[in-house]
Amino acid sequence: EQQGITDTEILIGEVLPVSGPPALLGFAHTLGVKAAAAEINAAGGINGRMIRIIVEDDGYVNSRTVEGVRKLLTVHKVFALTSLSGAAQGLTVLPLVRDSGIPAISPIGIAEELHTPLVPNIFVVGSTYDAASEAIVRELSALNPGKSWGIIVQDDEYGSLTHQGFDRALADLKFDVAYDDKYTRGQRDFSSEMLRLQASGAELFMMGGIIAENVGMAKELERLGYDIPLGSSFVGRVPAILKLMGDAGSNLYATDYVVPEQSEKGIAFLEKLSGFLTEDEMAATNRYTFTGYIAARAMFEAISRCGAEPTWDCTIEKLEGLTDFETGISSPVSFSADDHFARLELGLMKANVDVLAFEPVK
Amino acid sequence: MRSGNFKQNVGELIALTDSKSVATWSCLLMVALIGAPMVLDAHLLGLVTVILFTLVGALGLNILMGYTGLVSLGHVGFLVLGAYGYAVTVGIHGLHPLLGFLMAGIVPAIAGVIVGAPSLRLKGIYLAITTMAFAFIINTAILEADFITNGSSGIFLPRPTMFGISFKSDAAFYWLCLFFAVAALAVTLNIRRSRIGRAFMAIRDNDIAAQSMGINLIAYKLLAFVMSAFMTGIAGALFGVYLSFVTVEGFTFHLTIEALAILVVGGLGSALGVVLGTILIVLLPEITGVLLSLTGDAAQEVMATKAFEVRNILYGVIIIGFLRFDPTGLVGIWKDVQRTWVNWPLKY
Amino acid sequence: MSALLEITNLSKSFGGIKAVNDVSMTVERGQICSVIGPNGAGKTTLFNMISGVLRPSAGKIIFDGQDTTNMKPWKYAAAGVGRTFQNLALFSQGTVIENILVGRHVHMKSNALDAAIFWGRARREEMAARQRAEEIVDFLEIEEIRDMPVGGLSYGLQKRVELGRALACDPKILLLDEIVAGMNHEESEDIARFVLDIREELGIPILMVEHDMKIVMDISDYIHVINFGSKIASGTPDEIKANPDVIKAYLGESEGAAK
Amino acid sequence: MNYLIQLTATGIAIGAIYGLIAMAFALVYKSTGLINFAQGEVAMMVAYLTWAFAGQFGSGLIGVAVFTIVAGMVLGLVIERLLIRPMMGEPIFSIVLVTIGLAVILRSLVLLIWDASPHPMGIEAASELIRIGNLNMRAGQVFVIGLMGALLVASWAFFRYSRYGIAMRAVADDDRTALLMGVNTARVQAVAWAASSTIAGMAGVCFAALYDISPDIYSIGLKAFPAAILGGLDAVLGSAFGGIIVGLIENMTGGYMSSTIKEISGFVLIVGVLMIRPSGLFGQREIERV
Amino acid sequence: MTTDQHHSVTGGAVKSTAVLDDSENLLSIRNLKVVYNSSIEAVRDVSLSVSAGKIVALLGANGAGKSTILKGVSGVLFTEDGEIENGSINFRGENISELMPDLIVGRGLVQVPEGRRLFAPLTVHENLVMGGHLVGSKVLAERLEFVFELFPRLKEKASHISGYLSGGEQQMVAVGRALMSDPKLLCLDEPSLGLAPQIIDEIFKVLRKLRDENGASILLVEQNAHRALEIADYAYIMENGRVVMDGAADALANNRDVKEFYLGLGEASEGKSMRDVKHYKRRKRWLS
Ligand SMILES: Nc1ncnc2c1ncn2[C@@H]1O[C@H](COP(=O)(O)OP(=O)(O)OP(=O)(O)O)[C@@H](O)[C@H]1O
Ligand SMILES: Nc1ncnc2c1ncn2[C@@H]1O[C@H](COP(=O)(O)OP(=O)(O)OP(=O)(O)O)[C@@H](O)[C@H]1O
Ligand SMILES: CC(C)C[C@H](N)C(=O)O
Ligand SMILES: [Mg+2]
Ligand SMILES: [Mg+2]
Repeated sequence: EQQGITDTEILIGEVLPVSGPPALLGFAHTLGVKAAAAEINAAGGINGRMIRIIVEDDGYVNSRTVEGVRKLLTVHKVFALTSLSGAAQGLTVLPLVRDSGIPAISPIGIAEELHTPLVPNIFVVGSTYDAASEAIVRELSALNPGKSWGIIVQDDEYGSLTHQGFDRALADLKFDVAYDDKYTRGQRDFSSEMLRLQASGAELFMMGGIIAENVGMAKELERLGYDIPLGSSFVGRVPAILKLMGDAGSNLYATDYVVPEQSEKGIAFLEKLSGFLTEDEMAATNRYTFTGYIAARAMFEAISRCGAEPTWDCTIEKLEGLTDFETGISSPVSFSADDHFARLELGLMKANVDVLAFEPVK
Repeated sequence: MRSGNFKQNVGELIALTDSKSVATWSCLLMVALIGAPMVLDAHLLGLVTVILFTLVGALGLNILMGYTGLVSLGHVGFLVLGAYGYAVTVGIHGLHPLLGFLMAGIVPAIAGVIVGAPSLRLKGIYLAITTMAFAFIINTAILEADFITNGSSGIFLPRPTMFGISFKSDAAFYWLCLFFAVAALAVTLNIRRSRIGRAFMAIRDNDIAAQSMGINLIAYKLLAFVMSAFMTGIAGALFGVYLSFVTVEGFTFHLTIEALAILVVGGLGSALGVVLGTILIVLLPEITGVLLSLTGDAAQEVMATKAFEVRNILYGVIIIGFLRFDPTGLVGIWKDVQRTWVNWPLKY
Repeated sequence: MSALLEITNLSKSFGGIKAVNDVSMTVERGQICSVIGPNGAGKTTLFNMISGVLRPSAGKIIFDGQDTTNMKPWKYAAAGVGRTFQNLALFSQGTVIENILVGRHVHMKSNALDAAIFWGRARREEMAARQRAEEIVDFLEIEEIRDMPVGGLSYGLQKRVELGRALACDPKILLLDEIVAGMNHEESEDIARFVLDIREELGIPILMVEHDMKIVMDISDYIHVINFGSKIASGTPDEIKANPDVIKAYLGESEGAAK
Repeated sequence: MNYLIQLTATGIAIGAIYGLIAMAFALVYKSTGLINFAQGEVAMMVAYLTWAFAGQFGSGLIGVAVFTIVAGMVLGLVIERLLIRPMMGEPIFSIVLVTIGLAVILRSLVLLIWDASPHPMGIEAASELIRIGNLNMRAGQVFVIGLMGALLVASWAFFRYSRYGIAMRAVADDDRTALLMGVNTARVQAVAWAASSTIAGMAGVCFAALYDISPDIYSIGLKAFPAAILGGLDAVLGSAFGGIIVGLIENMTGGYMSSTIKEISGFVLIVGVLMIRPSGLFGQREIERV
Repeated sequence: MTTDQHHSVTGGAVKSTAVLDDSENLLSIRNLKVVYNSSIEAVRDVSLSVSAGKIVALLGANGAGKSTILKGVSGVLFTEDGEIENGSINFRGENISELMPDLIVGRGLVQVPEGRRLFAPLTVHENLVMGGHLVGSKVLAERLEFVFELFPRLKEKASHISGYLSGGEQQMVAVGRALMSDPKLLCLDEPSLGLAPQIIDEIFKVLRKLRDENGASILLVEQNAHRALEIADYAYIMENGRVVMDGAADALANNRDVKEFYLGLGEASEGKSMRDVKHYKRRKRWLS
């Protein structure tokens, strides 16, 4: 008799930031999971059992993530986890989750340690930050051959991974790097940095910030009247960023493994969501809604494949058996017994400041 | 009130407590604490564990701020150094955890000397700001020195195994924290009733007079910093082990504020106050959670996603409420309650 | 043998003000010696230099055969200089007994480690110190307030605690800065008695600053008068009482020989 | 050369914002001996209120300005009346902790009423580009520098010429005795809080107008606090200069060395300065006398 | 248990406290009881009155409760966690025991607190200005002159940081500061504390002058009973929080006990040097 399952219900837990700096990312994620659950429940639930989601907020603070997971495991006694919060947080709870043996899937925090070496009960879906930044650098270099680069990254894991990706592309393409710096998390004023960038004469710029930082940089460049293509990772690829940048964002590129809102697939998906979410909730959706949806669907699929009496082991086994699982908003999801990381294909997209959304770049 | 006249000998005068009931109660409490893991569920046990290692850190800060009157806004710096002192020793180099805890104390202690140096010239808030600066600088330093610290990647910390005992299980780790907490408390109380503690107190209340009484301000202020940093460092190590993963991001300025809150809510300069304060501040999020769950479902709906904000507001309100109710802190309230029992349960 | 305290050409100036100007004086062993002078004459400053609170701008202090002029401030207590402060300088949050125990500091050796364990040396020392403190408490007749925080005590009582704290250092000399200020006649008499006892029973010589002429004239063996930082007279009480300069500069008609 | 001018100009601009908040810190400290740990949060709150106001009634500059001032004053008075005054005569630490509690509340209130995502402040005028010589500045940057200057002169005159200024310092030193002098300490404090919150509020609005509004802009308080200390917490003018200096230093290190040390450069500077001047550049050293 | 132990010297005294007529008295305190930390009884059932144009002295041993009474009158007890448990304080016919301190000062009742309590970081001049906080700037200037005449030394030091002044100088500032607002009732807590005899002469001259010329009324807490009884019209003696004796100053000055314990002139110690004071519990106590 597995915890988190009654005759009528399946309890799914998530821990993530619905408060604190990345709250709008975490909240958007919960919407995706909520929609996925609603969709399944509407269709009669998982073999007759309704899905109930319990969200533990960690405010993006590691110690609270630990508390949250403990609570989900021992107090709420959930059956599975569909988020382990951010990368740093995910690492923090790694041992706890591993030892518990509960099936967990992590779409937001994508750290290597979560899948290599393989952790029996943890699955990761999406793409790594280094892969993302490598991709964007390659793409932009391809679009602007022979141009020199500038890069600035955040002084945390996310930043160093972004830089790793950049370095891989550099090793291969051998463009020259005019500007390379690192800023402290939470910085708002980038006047001196951007001035240096301009002085360095870099012709392409990799912005290693998340949201506010990238906005700050773009606006500063606008003030300096220095208009060059800006690369950014998917982490902060949300409508808000475009709203904030205004015209400064007109030259902003990004790579992501979920389809941009301004594509048929994207539009169709949002259309579907609006069936399950309220007006306000729709307004709060962004790419993390997409990723959350993918993760949740994959998890639910595995559970349902276990039939009448799902168990943790069965669910894990079915997840490992998941191949080319289609959600329609990304490349197919596939896990295997010796690889719990479903790498989704990254696509290049460009900001459209008029509709405040990203659209694919041919 | 009970004046010393009834004492049989001087020994009793300097004893930690002079009431039978206190002794017995303390013992009972001890037993209860040791037995706790048998009865508490994982979540509660986790909370008590947090209380215990938080207590170690709070007592550390208390020595500096409560006893010696040197304000520190950078204590999270010592905490993070302690965590890394342990993590680097055990997590990276795989050395013996005991050595890890030693480093967790010594590294911050050394930093304590450096941070303490200004305290010979600076007073009050001006000193506080330099300690705050130190905390920020330490963060950057750790991030930059990635050849030692893994920089921003952080360090994994397995639960230690010492003298054949594995502290992997939550219960075992709880006992480890209990041990450190009790030790820290004992040390604090002993310091307070010894010449060292009195020297601290003298410096706090009137440093010029203290100097004329033969107290070497330089030496003792630094000593206060060192002891404080050492204890806090140990707490940091335990915190790190509890998180099982150490990054600078795990140690925000917020922790300093919490520590401050613990001391003041508890009652500045009183070990008992620190204990009470720690319990309250650590449990506060839980308490607010419970308070919320009492509200009707309607309210729950509204707060579905805003629950955390509401809880935080309650958090602030409760802290303020306490200070309004009794500005001398919980220990003040306690004293009122216990007026009839002088010196209960701890003299200082 | 030489004088216990020997001050030569001592001066101290703050910015422009010369608070103490080229003062020389000696205190013999076993003597009760007073320094009097108008407000702002520099008496407290003089005390502050003797007890190491302030560095002299010029001059020399020989105490008990040792040149203490530029000694580290916290070494004076060990050297045997005990003092009370004009504006109360107690450890206000500590209890009376704790304040007195602080006085024992220099006579204890236990280090942080001993203290932390509080066994063996530390414990023995504490007991000894406590013993001594209790004696002082009895001597000063402040048993009832032993365990009260000094902050709440009335002015006069706080003065007494300060005296006790100074005594606890077992000083070779005791500097009393306006110890009876704020006491009524009866209490002053008690203090006077204590002072005399301290000299007779404990054999500690005393250097005191006082504005209460009755006590000064009655119990001091020798008096120094300073005005505007400079010494203007010194001698036995009777000489001083009769000294017109002193009457003019300080005593005024009501206290002077006129009376 | 132009590079240096650019750095200086932007440095002063951000420094002016720090400076304003530093002034707010100093005002409260000077009149109550308190450090208001909620200073940044107050600034944020006023910014949000103003944002909401602008959203409702349009972002006419006059309207916004007036509202900001009113909001700041009211907020300050409310805080003083509800939280600070009842604590009068209590241990200083307790009161400081009350302000910390306030900080927590304000932060959460913002998240509760509005949301966690950043928004454009919606004051277009602020981001207008103004060309001065051969450097572009945002109108907001120029404005905040001017505002700073104006307030400097004003407060200088206040503490120089008004008896109220003296009363403030007296209350800060010993409110009990101030009472005995017939000073209505409560009112003095109320005025100080109102003024402080207003100034902080202005800073908050300017910051938000330049760098967008989001629930983490309270952290400028954390930046301005050291600035205040650098200038000398008991010197309102000094602390303002402290802000400018920190702003400049940050930009210089950021512009000539690296962004990594930029964030700590302010702190390093402060530690250095305090070693030489233990009460800040313009602060009054405390009296030690026995 | 008060009246029977209440010794009166001038037959009128007892009556005078018994039938206090508040209207004729500037200040009249009735059955005042003050408790600190809701535990320590500092003042118990004290009644005393100050009539206009008179100097009333309040004598008593350390810890008797003198300062506490003044704190109560000025309404600052709450700052020390002390409170008036019962009794009333009437100033010019109005009960002020509930008023905030600044209002009390506004009514013309000013006190010089024990231990000076200057604003250490402020200059002497600024301290004095604070004293005149409630008076118009023109009056302020006059008062300033007046005080500087009184204490020329303060004029020299006007621009000095008061915290660095000598003890006595600080006392002068404290007294001067209180005089700045030209009060109707001046309460002084041990003004002679730490002053050189000459200065004490000065200050008491000033007090006398204030009464005789400015018609000021003064409540004077003193340890220096000599000086106090010299200039006072009426005096109270406190012990353990109670008034144990009161009467016209001259009458008290000739009372045997007062002579011995407060003036040091009793037969026991007539003109004898402190050297010969015996050291044994010879305290006579009215209570106990
Ligand atoms: N730390 C200081 N800084 C500046 N001036 C000082 C300082 N200490 C004392 N003074 C000045 O030096 C002079 C002497 O002060 P001191 O306290 O020695 O006088 P005193 O003789 O003790 O007077 P009193 O009898 O009133 O206590 C005074 O004018 C005082 O203003
Ligand atoms: N803040 C306080 N808290 C607690 N007890 C106090 C406080 N202030 C005074 N007391 C107590 O009240 C009693 C009267 O004190 P008070 O200061 O009025 O005496 P006093 O007559 O002024 O003595 P002195 O002549 O020494 O100034 C004393 O026993 C004192 O211990
Ligand atoms: C910003 C966060 C919500 C997610 C981010 N990818 C992280 O790992 O921290
Ligand atoms: Mg003096
Ligand atoms: Mg008194």
